[in-house]
Amino acid sequence: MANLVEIRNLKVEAKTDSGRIVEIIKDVSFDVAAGEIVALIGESGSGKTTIALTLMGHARTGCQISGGSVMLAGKDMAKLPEKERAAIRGREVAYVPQSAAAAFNPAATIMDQVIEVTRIHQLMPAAEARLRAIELFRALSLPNPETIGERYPHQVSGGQLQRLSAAMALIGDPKLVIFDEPTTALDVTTQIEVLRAFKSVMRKGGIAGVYVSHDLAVVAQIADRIIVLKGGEIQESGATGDILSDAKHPYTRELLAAFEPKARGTQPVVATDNPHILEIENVFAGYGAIQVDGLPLVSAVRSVSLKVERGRNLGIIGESGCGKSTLARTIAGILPASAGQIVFNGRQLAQNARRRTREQLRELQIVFQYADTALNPAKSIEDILARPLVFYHGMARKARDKRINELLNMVQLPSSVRHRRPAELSGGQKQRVNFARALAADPKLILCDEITSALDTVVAAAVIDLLKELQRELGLSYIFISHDLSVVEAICDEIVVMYAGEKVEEILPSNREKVPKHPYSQLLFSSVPKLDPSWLDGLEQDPELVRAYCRR
Amino acid sequence: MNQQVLSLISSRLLIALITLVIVSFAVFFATTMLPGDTASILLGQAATPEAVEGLRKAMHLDEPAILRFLRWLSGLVTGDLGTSYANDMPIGELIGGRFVNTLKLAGVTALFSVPIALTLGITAAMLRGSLYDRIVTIVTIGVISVPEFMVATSAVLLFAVYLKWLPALSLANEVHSLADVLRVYAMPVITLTFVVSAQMIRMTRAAVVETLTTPYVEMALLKGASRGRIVLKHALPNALGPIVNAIALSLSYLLGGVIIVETIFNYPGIAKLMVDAVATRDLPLIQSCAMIFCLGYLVLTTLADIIAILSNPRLR
Amino acid sequence: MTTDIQQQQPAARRIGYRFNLVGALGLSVILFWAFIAIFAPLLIPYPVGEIVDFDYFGPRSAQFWMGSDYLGRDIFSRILMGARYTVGISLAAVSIACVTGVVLGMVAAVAGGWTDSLLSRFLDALHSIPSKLFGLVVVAAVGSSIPVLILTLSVVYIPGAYRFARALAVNVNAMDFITVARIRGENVFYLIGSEILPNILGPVLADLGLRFVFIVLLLSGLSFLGLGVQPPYADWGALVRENIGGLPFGAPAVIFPSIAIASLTISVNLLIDNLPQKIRDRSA
Amino acid sequence: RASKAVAAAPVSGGTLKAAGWSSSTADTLDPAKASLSTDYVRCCSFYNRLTFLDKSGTPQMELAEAIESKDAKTWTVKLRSGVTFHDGKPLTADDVVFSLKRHLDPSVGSKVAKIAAQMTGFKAIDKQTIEITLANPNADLPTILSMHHFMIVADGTTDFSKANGTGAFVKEVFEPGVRSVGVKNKNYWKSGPNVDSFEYFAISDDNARVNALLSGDIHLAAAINPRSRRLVETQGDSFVLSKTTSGNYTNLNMRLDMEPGNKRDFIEGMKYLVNREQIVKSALRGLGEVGNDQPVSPANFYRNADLKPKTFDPDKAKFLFEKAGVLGQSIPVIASEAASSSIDMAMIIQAAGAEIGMKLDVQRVPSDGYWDNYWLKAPIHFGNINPRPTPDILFSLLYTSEAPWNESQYKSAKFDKMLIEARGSLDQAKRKEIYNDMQIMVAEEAGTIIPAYISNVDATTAKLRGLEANPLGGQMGYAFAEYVWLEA
Ligand SMILES: Nc1ncnc2c1ncn2[C@@H]1O[C@H](COP(=O)(O)OP(=O)(O)OP(=O)(O)O)[C@@H](O)[C@H]1O
Ligand SMILES: Nc1ncnc2c1ncn2[C@@H]1O[C@H](COP(=O)(O)OP(=O)(O)OP(=O)(O)O)[C@@H](O)[C@H]1O
Ligand SMILES: [Mg+2]
Ligand SMILES: [Mg+2]
Repeated sequence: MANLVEIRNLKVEAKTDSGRIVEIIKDVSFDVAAGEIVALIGESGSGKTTIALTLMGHARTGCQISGGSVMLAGKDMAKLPEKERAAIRGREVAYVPQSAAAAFNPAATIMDQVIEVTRIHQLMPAAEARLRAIELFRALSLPNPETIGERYPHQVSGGQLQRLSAAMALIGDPKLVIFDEPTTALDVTTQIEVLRAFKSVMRKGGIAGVYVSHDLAVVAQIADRIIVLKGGEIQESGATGDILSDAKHPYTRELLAAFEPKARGTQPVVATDNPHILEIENVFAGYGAIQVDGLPLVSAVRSVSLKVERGRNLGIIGESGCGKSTLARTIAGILPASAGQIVFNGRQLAQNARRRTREQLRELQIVFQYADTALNPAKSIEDILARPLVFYHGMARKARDKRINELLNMVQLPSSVRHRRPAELSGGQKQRVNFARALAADPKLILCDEITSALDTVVAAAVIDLLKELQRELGLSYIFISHDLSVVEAICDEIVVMYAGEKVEEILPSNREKVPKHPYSQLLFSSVPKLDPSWLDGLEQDPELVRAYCRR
Repeated sequence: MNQQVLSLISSRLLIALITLVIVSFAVFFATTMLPGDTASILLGQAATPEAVEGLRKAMHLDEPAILRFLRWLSGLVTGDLGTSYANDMPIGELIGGRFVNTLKLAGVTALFSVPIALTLGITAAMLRGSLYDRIVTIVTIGVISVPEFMVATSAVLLFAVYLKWLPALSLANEVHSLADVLRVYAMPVITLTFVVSAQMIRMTRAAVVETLTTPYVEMALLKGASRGRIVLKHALPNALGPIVNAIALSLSYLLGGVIIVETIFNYPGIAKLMVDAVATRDLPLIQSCAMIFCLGYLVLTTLADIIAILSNPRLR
Repeated sequence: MTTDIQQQQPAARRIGYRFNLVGALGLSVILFWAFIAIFAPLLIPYPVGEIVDFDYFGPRSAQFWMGSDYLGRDIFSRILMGARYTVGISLAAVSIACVTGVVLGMVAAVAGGWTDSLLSRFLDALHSIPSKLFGLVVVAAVGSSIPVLILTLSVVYIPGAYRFARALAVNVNAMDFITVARIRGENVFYLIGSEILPNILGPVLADLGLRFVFIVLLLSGLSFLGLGVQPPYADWGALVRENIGGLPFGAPAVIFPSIAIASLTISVNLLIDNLPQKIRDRSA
Repeated sequence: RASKAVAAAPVSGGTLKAAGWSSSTADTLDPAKASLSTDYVRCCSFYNRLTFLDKSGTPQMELAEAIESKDAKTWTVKLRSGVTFHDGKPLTADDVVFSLKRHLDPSVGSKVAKIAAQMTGFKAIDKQTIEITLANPNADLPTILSMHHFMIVADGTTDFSKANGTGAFVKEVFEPGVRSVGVKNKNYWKSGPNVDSFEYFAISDDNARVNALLSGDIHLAAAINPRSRRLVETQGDSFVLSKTTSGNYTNLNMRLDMEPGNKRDFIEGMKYLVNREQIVKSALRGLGEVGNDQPVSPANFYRNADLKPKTFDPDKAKFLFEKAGVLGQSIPVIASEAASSSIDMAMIIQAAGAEIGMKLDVQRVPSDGYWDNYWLKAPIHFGNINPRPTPDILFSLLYTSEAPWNESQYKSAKFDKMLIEARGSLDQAKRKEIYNDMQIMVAEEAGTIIPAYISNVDATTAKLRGLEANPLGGQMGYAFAEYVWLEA
C-alpha cells in the first residue's frame, strides 16, 4: 500500500427537495501519499466539501455515497460500519471546518472541545491531553497558550478560532488532516499567520493533508499537488508548479486569469458646476446609547471625510471590523450619523433615511454583501424588481414588464429567471438580481458593500466586469467596499484605506503605481497572496508593524 | 458572572415587575366589573333588602372602587391580602393551605412529567425519522387531543373503580408516609402528566432537532463521538433555553390550569378556590388567586429566562 | 452557469402543492368534517333535541347508528350538528387569535422601541392568567353566547400567537431585504404585509394548527365548567362531558364524540407536520 | 326512635366518610347562615334543634321536652335537662332565647329572618322554660323550629368556628370549601352516635362522587345523578340506593306581570305542553314523581290527592298559543345547572314546542350568579325549591302577595286571607280543607309549572346501615351521621 488515501470511482448522490436523485460527485479518483498535501480547488458547488467529507466516511444529510471506494490506510471508509468509522474519525483522519466559529460548540470551553477527541477515543488521560493541547497552541503561535483553552469560543478572534480548530484536529495525532477552506473567512493579514502555522505544523509532523479552497494563490503556498474540480468531476490534476505555470484545462486557465491585474481606463469626469456627487465631512457613527459627548457608546466610524466625483468610483478597504460597512450604512441613512455632514448631489442629506425625500432615497442606492439575506426569499425575482419600479416611477404593468426584461438583460440574466425565487438561483445570479434592483431605481450613486466577497473568484471577476460595463453605459458612480485589494484595484479610481474606524490614507488616481505610504496600508497591500508558491516562505513583514496592527 | 449578565437579569426582573403591576390593575378592575352584588349573592335565596344592606356595610362594599384598589394594592405589598367577603376569614389563611396543596401537586407532577418528557423528547430527536420517533410523535398528538376530563375519568374508572388499586379521590390531608404520597397523588399526577408532557415532549424534540443540525454537532460526529455524547454534550446544553421555557410554561399551567383535575379528584387546590370565589363573587379572594397565578407564571418564565441567560456562555 | 441551473429546475415543481400520504389523509379528514359542518342540518336523521329512545346510553343499532345519549337522543345527529360548533367556533377563534396576534407581533417587531415593550408587557400580562379561569370570569361577567365564546377563546390565545409571530418577525426584520425596503421609503404596512408575512407564513400556519387543537380542547374544558353552546345543541366536548356517565358501560354516546375530537385534532396535526415543503420552507 | 327499630342492632365504631355535592369557601358553622346542604349536615352533627321531623313528617322533640300552646300565639317550650354544650356549659333557656333572637338581627344575615320575624316575643321563664310569642297565631311552630337554621347555640356566641353545640359530634377540623371532621361526643345526651368520627366534604362532579363511592373512598354519595343509577345498580349487592321524595322540585316560572306570561292562554298552553311523564322518565330516569303544579309534595299530610296533573296535550297547547298570539314567536327560557335538571327539562319542553311550531329559545346560563341575576327576574326561567316542612311555609315563601320569592308574581287577596285563616287554626281537618283549596288555586292560577317532585337519591355502601328517608331532605334530612352505623 503505497498511498495513504486511494479514492476510486467515487460517486455521491443527493436527494433534492423535489425528491429527485442527482449525482453530485461523478466518478472521482485520486490518491494522497503519506505526508503529502493535496489541494482540491474549484468553484462553489463543485463538490469539494462533499469529497472531503467522504474521506471521513461522512455524507451530509440528504447525501449518500453511492459508489466507489475511499480507502484510508487500507480501510474503505465508505463501507465500514458506523461504529468502526467513528473509531477512525479524529484518530486517523481529522477535519478542520470552513467556519470554525460555527463548528465550535458555544456552550463548552475551548479546551474541553480540543481534547474531546482524546476523551472519545480514550487516547490519554485528560491532564496529559491538556498539556499536549497547550503544546499545540504554542506550535500554532496562539497568544497565551496556557490560558486560552479556558475561554469560550466567542471570546477569541476568528483567526485564533481557526487555529484552535486545527489544534482540535491535530490532538489525536491523525495521519491525514482535511482543511475545508480554513482561511476564506479571514482577513488577509490574519490569513498569513494562519497559513504559516498550518504549514509548519504539517511539515514538522509529516502529516498528509487535503486542502480545500477556491483560492489558487492560497493553495499555491501550501499544497504539493492540486486537483481542479468542476461540477463534481476532476478537470485536471498535477503538481502545484505545473498547474500554475502550465494549466491545460480551460477552467484552470480561467481561474488563473482572474488573478491578472486588469487595466482600467480612468473615467472622464463629467463636467458640471459641482464635480462631486457625494461629499462627506467629519462623519462620526457607532452603536449603542448616545453618551454625554453626543457620540454613541461604541464608535465605529470616527471623523471620516471623503469625496466621490461624478462618474468615478471610490474604493474603501480595510480589515474586518474597521468600520467599512458602518460607513456605508451611515451614508445610506440606515444608521444615522451622530455628527458630521453628508452632501449628496449638492444638497445636504438628512442623517436619517426616514427624513430624506423619496428622490434622494432613489438616487442613492445600496447593495449588500449577502445576496441571500438581501433578497426576500418568499418573492419571485419579478416581484422583487417590480417594487422599486412601482414605488419610484409608478410604472404600469406593461411598462414594468418591459423594464424588468431590460434590467435582467443589463445584468446578463436570462428573462426566464423572472418567475423564480431567490433560493433557485446561484450566488452570482442572486448578486446580479440584487444589483438590478438597485438599478431599477435609476440611481446616481450605488454603495456596494462587499458585493463580491461571497462569490468565488471567477464569478466575482464576471460581476466586476459587469459593473464596469454598466458604469460606461449609465454614467453611474460607485462606492466600492471590500477587504480584497485586487477587487478594489480592478474597479476604483481612488482608494481609501480605513483602520479602526478612521481613514488612514487616501490613494489618489494621480498616484499611478498606487504605492501606499501609511504603514498599515503597506502591511495590508503586502499581505495579499501571490500566485508564486514561494511567496509565503519568502514574505517578510516588519514584526513591529504586525504587532501594532494585527489583533490576532 | 459579569456586569452584562447582571444587567440582563435585572432587566428581566424589572420587566416581570412591570408586568405584575399591569396585571394587578387589570385583575382588580376586571373583577370589580363582574356583575352581581356580592352581598345578595352571599345571601342567595334569602336575600332581603335589609339583609343585603347590612351585609354591604359590613363588607365596605359601599366605598368607591379606586379607594378599594389602593387599599388592596398597599395591602398586597405589605403581605396583607385582605379578608374574604364570603366567610370573613383572612385571605392569607384561606389561600395558604390550598396554595401549599397546589404546589405539592405541581411539584410531584413536575417530578414525574419533566424527566419523562425530556427522555422521550430527546430520544425521539436522536432517532429522528425512525419508527420510534413517529410513534412518540403520534402518541403525543393523540394525548394532546384528548380532553382532560376524559383522561381523568378513564383513569378513575380503571384504577379506582375496577382495579381498586388507587383511591378515586386525592385527599391531600391523608399524606403521612411516602407510600401515601404515591397512593394519593397517583391519579392526578397520571392525568396531569398526560396533559402537560405532550407539549414538553414536542418542544424538547424540536429544540434538540434544531441544534442537531448545527455545524458543531456535525463536527462532533466527525470527531468520532457517539450519538449519546453528541446529544448530551453538544446538542442539549445549547437547546436548554427553549426547553426550560417549555417546562416553565407547562409548570405554570400546573399552578392555575388544573381546575378540572382538582374538581374530579376533589383535590383542595387553589384553582378550585378561585372558581368558588367567582361563584360567590368573593372579590378579594378572586383577586388574590389571580395574582398568585400571574405571579407564578411570571416567576416561572422569568426563572426560565434567567436560566437561559446563565446557560448561554456568550453572556457569561 | 445560468444554463445549468435552469436545467436543474424540475418542471413539476411549479404545478402546485405536493402532499405526502399522511398529510393528504389529515387534510381529507379535515375536509370531511368541514363538509359535515356545512351540511349537517340536511344530514341528521333526527332533530337534535328530540328524545327518540326510551332507553338511555343505548347501544348502536340500525335505528340509532351511534346509540342514544343520556336523555335518549340520537347521538349520531348530535355529533353531526356538533361539528358545526366545534369546527366553526374553533376555526373562528383560531383565526381571530392568529390574525390579531400575528399582526400585532409583526408590528411590534418592525416598530420596536416603545410600541414593542408596551405590547409585549400587556400581552404577557394577559398570558399569565390561566385560560380556563379567564373564560370562567368572562362568562360570569357577560354570559355565554357564541360570539362571547369565540372572543374569549381568541383572547386567550392572542398572546401566544403574538409571542410566536414576534419572535419570527424579529428574525426576519434583521434581514437586509427589510433594510432595503425601509430605505426605499416603504411604510410599516407594506413591510409587514409584503416583506415579513410571506416569510413567516409557514411556521405561523404550523402554529395555527397546534393552537386549533388547544382551542378545541379549551372549548370542551369550558363546557366541563358549564359554559359553552346553548342547548339543545352541543359541541363535541360538551357531548363527551354530558355523556361521560356512560363511560363505565362503554356507551357509544361518550366514545364517538371522543373519537370525533381526536380525529379532528390528530388530523390537523398530521396535516401540519406534513405540510408541503413549499409552505414549510417559508420560514425565517 | 325510628332508626333503633331496625332489626339489625347498630354496631359502634369506625370512621364515617360521606360526600355531598356542593361546598364553597362560603361554608359556615353558623346555623343562621347555613345555606348549602353541606352546612346543614355539619349543623346537624354539631348542634341540636328544639324539634326534628320524623320520617312521617311529624315533629318530635329534641332539645325541647314539650312545646305547647292554647291559642297558637303564645307558646311554652320546656327544655330537656342534663344537656351540655361541647365546652361543658349546661343548656339553659338563655341559650335558646339567644339562638332564636339572633335571626331578627339584620346584621347576622340569617337565611330564615323572614320566617323568624313572626316570633315577636321571647321570655326565659326559668332555667328550663321559654315563652315565645307570635305576631299572629301559627299552629306550625313546632315544625318551623325543626328547620336547620334554628339550631341552638350557646348564649353570646359570636365566633362560630368552634361549633360549640350540643350535638353528637365535636368539631375537630373545619376547612371551608374543603372538609370538616367531627369526633364522637362522649357526653352526648342521646345514646349515640354509633361511629367514632365523621368526615364530610363535597365532590361537586356527579361522576366523581359516584366513582369515589364505588372505589370505596367514601361510604355515602349524596344526591347522585339519575344517570348514575344504572352504574350503581350494576355493582351488585355492595351498594344501595336510598330514595327520598321529600318535595324538592325544579319548576318553570312564567311571570304573570311580563310578556308573554301576562297572557292567560300562554300560561295555560305551557301547562299542556309539558310532558310530565317524559320528564320523570327521561330527565329524572324514574327518580321522581309527576307533579301537579303546586308545591305540597305527595309525602305531605296536607297534600290534595284529588288534584290531577295536566295531561300532555300538544294540540290543545297549540290552540291556546294561537289564541294568545304567541305561536311563531321566539320565546326565551332561562335554564341553568344551578336549578338541577332544568336544562334537560327545558330541552324536553323545547322539543315538544318545536313539534307544534312553538319556538322556545332555551338559554343556558352559568350556575354562579344564577339565583341573583335570573331567578325571579327573567320572564320565563327555572327555579329549584328545597323541601319545606309545612304548606304554610311554602305558601308564605312562594305564593302570597308579600312572599319574598313569589316566582310568578302571583297575587290574590283571597289566597292571602285563606293562608292566615289556616295558620291560626288548630283544627287539622279544617286546615287540610283550606290547604287543599289553596293548592287548586295555585295550580290553576299561578304561573309556576311544577312538572315533577324530584327524588333525592343517596348511594351508600351496603355496609352503611340505618339510613332512612326523611321529609326534610336527603341524607335523612341531613342528620344521618348521628344515626347510621358501619357494619364491619
Ligand atoms: N444535502 C444536500 N442535498 C442536496 N444537494 C446537496 C447537498 N449538499 C450539497 N449538495 C449539492 O452538492 C454539490 C456540491 O456541494 P459541496 O458543498 O461539496 O460544494 P463545494 O465545492 O464545497 O462548494 P463551496 O465552495 O460553496 O463550499 C452542490 O451542487 C450542492 O448544491
Ligand atoms: N449592531 C452593532 N452593534 C454594536 N457594534 C457593532 C454593530 N455592528 C457593527 N458593530 C461594530 O462596529 C465596528 C465596525 O463594524 P463594520 O460592520 O462597519 O465593519 P466592516 O469593516 O464592515 O467589517 P467586515 O469586513 O467584517 O464587514 C466593529 O467593531 C463591529 O464590532
Ligand atoms: Mg464547501
Ligand atoms: Mg462589512
